[in-house]
Amino acid sequence: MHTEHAAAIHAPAAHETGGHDEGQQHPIKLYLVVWGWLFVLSTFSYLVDFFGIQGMMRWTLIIVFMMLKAGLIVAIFMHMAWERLALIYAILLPPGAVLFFVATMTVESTYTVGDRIEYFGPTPVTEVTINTSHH
Amino acid sequence: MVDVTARTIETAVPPAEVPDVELYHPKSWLTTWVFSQDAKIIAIQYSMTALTIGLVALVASWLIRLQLAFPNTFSFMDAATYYQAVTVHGMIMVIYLLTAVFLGGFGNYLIPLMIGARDMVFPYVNMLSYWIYLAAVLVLVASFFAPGGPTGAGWTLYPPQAILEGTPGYSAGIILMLASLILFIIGFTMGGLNYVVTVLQGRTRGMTLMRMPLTVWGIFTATVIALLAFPALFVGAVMMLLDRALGTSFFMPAIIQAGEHLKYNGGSPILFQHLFWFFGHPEVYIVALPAFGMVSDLISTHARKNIFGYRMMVWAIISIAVLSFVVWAHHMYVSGMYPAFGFFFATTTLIIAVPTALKVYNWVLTLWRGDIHLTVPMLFAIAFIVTFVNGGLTGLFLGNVVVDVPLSDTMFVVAHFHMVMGVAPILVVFGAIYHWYPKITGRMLNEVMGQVHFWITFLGAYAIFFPMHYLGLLGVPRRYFEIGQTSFVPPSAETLNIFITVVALVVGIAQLVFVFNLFWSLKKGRESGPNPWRATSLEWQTPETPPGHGNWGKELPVVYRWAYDYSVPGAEQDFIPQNEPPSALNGARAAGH
Amino acid sequence: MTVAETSHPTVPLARPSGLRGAAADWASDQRAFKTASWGKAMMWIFLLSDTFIFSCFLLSYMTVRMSTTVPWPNPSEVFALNFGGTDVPLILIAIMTFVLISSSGTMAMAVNYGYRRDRKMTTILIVLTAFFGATFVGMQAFEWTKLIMEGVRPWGNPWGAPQFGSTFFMITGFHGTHVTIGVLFLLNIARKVWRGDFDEERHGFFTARRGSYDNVEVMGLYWHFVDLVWVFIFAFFYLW
Amino acid sequence: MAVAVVLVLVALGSVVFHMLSPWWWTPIASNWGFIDNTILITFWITGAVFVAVVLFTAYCIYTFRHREGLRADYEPENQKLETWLGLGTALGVAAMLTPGLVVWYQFVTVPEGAAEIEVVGQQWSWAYRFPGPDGKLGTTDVRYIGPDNPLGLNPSDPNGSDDVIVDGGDLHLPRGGPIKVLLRSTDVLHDFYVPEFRAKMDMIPGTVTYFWLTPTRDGTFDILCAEYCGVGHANMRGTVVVEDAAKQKAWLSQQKSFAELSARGRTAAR
Ligand code: HEA
Ligand code: HEA
Ligand code: CUA
Ligand SMILES: [Cu+2]
Repeated sequence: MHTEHAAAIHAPAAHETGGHDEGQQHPIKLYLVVWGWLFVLSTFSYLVDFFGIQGMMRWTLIIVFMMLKAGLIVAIFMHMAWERLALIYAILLPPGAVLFFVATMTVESTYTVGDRIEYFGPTPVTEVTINTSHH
Repeated sequence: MVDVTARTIETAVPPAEVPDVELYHPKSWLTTWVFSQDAKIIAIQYSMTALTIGLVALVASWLIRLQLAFPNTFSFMDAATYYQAVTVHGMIMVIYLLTAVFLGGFGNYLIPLMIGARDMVFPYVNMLSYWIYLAAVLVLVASFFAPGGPTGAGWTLYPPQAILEGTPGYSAGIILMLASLILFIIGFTMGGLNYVVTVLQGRTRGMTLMRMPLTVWGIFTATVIALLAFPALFVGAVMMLLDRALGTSFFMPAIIQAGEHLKYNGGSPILFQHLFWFFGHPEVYIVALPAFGMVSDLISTHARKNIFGYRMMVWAIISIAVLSFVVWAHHMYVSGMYPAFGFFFATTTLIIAVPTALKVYNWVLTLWRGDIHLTVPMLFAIAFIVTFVNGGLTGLFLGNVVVDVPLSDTMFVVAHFHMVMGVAPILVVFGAIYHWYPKITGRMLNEVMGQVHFWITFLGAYAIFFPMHYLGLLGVPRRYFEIGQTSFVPPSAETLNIFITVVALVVGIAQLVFVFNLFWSLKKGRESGPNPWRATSLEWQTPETPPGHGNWGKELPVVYRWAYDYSVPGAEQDFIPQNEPPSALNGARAAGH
Repeated sequence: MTVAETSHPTVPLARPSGLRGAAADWASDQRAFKTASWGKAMMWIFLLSDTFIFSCFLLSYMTVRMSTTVPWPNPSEVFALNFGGTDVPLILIAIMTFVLISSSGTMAMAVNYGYRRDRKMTTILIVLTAFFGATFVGMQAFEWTKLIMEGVRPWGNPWGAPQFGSTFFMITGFHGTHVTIGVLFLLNIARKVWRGDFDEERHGFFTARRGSYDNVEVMGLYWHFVDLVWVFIFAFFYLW
Repeated sequence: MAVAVVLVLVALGSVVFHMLSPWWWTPIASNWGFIDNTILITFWITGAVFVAVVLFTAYCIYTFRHREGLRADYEPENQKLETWLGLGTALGVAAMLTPGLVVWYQFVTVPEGAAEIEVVGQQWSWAYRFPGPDGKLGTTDVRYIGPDNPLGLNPSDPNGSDDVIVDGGDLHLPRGGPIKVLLRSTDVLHDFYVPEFRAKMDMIPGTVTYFWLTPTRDGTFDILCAEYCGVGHANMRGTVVVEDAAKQKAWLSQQKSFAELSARGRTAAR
């Protein structure tokens, strides 16, 4: 749907380098609404902590609010929603590599901490004084 | 069969122009030649700087070889110096020479010319890119003179060792090294954004992505992965700098050294390895993809035949680039990471071999039924195929996780990556310089000197690194100052080491012929005219040679065909430039249908 | 097989939409991103690269946090402020979040007014954005000072894993640097808008390229990105 | 012309070098003959590909070298050919990968009942630890390391007091049974590497890594460090002796346990 919109609002670039002065024109109200939503969502994330919600619930809520906020900023404030798919894909697909990296490191660090607990004991050594003279 | 030439423009529409006022106009000698914003000048600055610092790395490789062949012989050589030489050698070769020369050098020169642009999209940023790169090189050179010398941590800079006593240059050297890398990345990003945006947004009329020469494809794709891979190194470098300078414990667990408990606690050394190789593996393709691209153009031009399977070549480049982000842990099979990763990463690693293999086949099939002119660039291109296949195939040993277990960290790995990176792309750099030198200077490089340079470099490099695999098979580890007495290395291996060293010195000296040729031909070389190789791509169609200010004179070229219309049946000549309008070709099949 | 398309520089072309549009754009000549100027394309790609930087910082933080056996300080308590005897958890961070979001709102509106060629409103809104940005940095400075006074150092802290302080200073420091740079550029752009550079298509100081209100949007992209990063930092560092 | 000849020579010379090379792998002394077999498979496949590609290149260069009046063919692509080549390559790759993954599965799966030993690396020497009569290794921490506790055993862990510590001597391993080698470092990365065993693995400070093997041949072998660890990296050597179980047991019984060592340390301190 938004692509037709895009076609309507974008007269093609008047000039190769100058871009298009007709550019992004949307009613100011749209920005105010998004602004409001960002406030609301931030408040929600804050309340998650305020009420001390823990466990899976906490994670789900945090991530959901985070993604919603990120989505609003990228789609509306950064005008991604009105860009053509060519640009959208070029920007949104590569971070997949990062997500894969994150998944890898999640497994890796779980493995590390498991090893540490198994071989070094679960609790850190506190009674041994650490020599701080070096450094 | 798809008729690739059919994609033509029917009516010549006025080309998209950058008005003259928007071009960069140098005002003085200084802004013309030194602080230039012209991509061509920046390219030359990048290349000269890279080749110069490359010579330093070459000398370092002599030091390495001398020690390995004649241990306990040279008074200037001790373990610390050796490791400093190895580190400086590896780091310069990969980052400051190859990455810089391919992207900053060839990228700057060829991208605008090949896609029919007047310059990079943001010339000022492009200029900054070079100066920051130069600063990075200077900081690196400064580390040679820092107290304690340059870092001897190995080019992989693995902590904790890299920042602890016991490693040469652990105090100042490593800090300067990391600072230099951070600078390099910032500088590269400025240039890289230019290369990418110029290719995506700055092409001339009729130049679709699928008509671009493979050189542009290679450099463009390499730049894209560099922009996404360097961040990991950047972050790793910043964190290591903090560990070193502020005593944070990102990569540092509790450590006791020489009986003393250090203040570090709880960090994860293997995190650095992941960050490094998340960058490091794409990095090896950053220096391979431009070589792939350029060698395609050299082969096609000098075999007077279209590159075979152009679309396959493009998709292979793209899939290699994408896959390069999911194979990094093949450098960590024996690092002690989570063992089951081995299955996944071995599979992805070997899958990369398929698109790469297709590229190799297509190069060879381009020769098939060609009209092969054995010019110096062509010789280098052929040598590239041989050495790259050899090195790539040894990569399959290492990629196959369990085979890597005995071979990892041995001279086998050293042999692998020299063949595939230290020889093959370097041969392309040479071939490309012989090929494009006439466009840059208006004169040909001397052919006899070129032949001498070629034969010594190709056969010599092969003789250095092919036998080296067998040292690794024996079990000789890499980064060994001296192997000394062992039960498993026969004395004959010493002879082999001496042989390798002697050849390495000869090959090194032979590079002087090349350097001499570069300067000699500047004045004495045969005049080349605008298109000595009778090539199709746009850079050979410039109104002036060397290309003048704004590259194209009054009007931008309009492109009507792909870059590989060699020996088109029915055409008068055996090549049709990309900007030749269809109507001008009497009866040539290439006219749009 | 897609046939090469040509986009005329002045006559609008009806381009297909959706996936076919994407394929057609990539297969066309001259520009792959049909609606993006050079500056905008460059900024987007830079932001993509920067995304990788921030992601690597965050995933490094995740890794050290998950691999250590030493307990992690509770950010909710660490970043609490005491109001009249009660500790309000994370309150300062919440306020900072609101400030930064507000700056994003004003920025988005500045872009809009820019394209309407309303110089006065645009300037005001950009300056307001810069003001919010500076406020954010100021609050961050306050937060840093407070933590340092409580004994948090890059190499250790009174409550647990030393990586807490390390990642905190590193990540917020890197983000704060982005904000600071952004504020400086905002002021520069505000000046240009005010002076009417973009109406006259005056040439930039460094570059030969003509200025246009597109520059405000490009600046906006950067600024929103900084806000975007904060959304992730807020979730992963402060709320985890 | 000369190029074509040289390419043929390069291909054949490489094969001849391979056949005649005196620098072949060291005779194996563990169960990891599977690894050698995988390497051999890989050699065969890649060797064939290498020779084929280079000879074909040489052939093309010779046959299609430029002569007066020669004109190249015009052939943009041939999808059928490319598909077949792609499939053939995929097949070759699969032929190497499959055995590789199978053996890797064996490599990471320690058999039930494998004896555990620990190797500790530090700049630039090796130390070893065997579980005492209780068969269990005690927990450790770098921060316990001191003059009388060189490996940092947890003094309050009962599993550790009978652990046998070999600091500075040779490592003796019994022939015939599977052994899980736990690897630990107290300072930087190292890598426990015995060429005859084929297996190797890095040691990472702050965590414990492992590999397993069954020594199959009596003998005395070099231990090398295979991960760069500073200036002394090349000097970080050790010796491992593989012998039959009884002999190894006798050797083990002469070594000091942790309890004995720390008792001695305490008396010495007084
Ligand atoms: C230009 C640089 C470059 C390139 C292109 C490659 C290409 C490859 N590399 Fe290499 N590599 C390096 C540079 C490069 N490498 C460097 C610098 C290191 C060491 C870093 C360090 O530790 O210091 C390294 C190390 C390295 C390792 C780690 C070894 C170790 O430390 O233990 C591994 C392991 O998987 C590996 C694998 C591969 C593979 C599978 C390819 C593949 O992409 C190769 C694909 C190509 C072919 C396979 C040849 C063509 C194919 C055919 C002709 C058909 C084949 C047909 C059949 C198989 C039937 N490389
Ligand atoms: C592109 C990369 C590249 C190149 C070209 C080279 C070239 C050479 N390398 Fe390099 N080497 C590395 C990358 C490279 N190396 C890396 C990454 C390491 C790992 C470092 C580490 O472990 O940390 C390494 C390590 C390494 C070792 C292992 C040290 C050890 O582990 O103990 C050895 C030993 O023989 C060696 C030898 C050589 C030799 C003899 C040459 C050459 O002399 C070969 C012959 C010469 C040429 C083919 C010409 C090269 C041309 C130029 C360099 C351009 C110069 C400029 C002009 C001519 C103007 N190198
Ligand atoms: Cu220990 Cu190398
Ligand atoms: Cu790799």
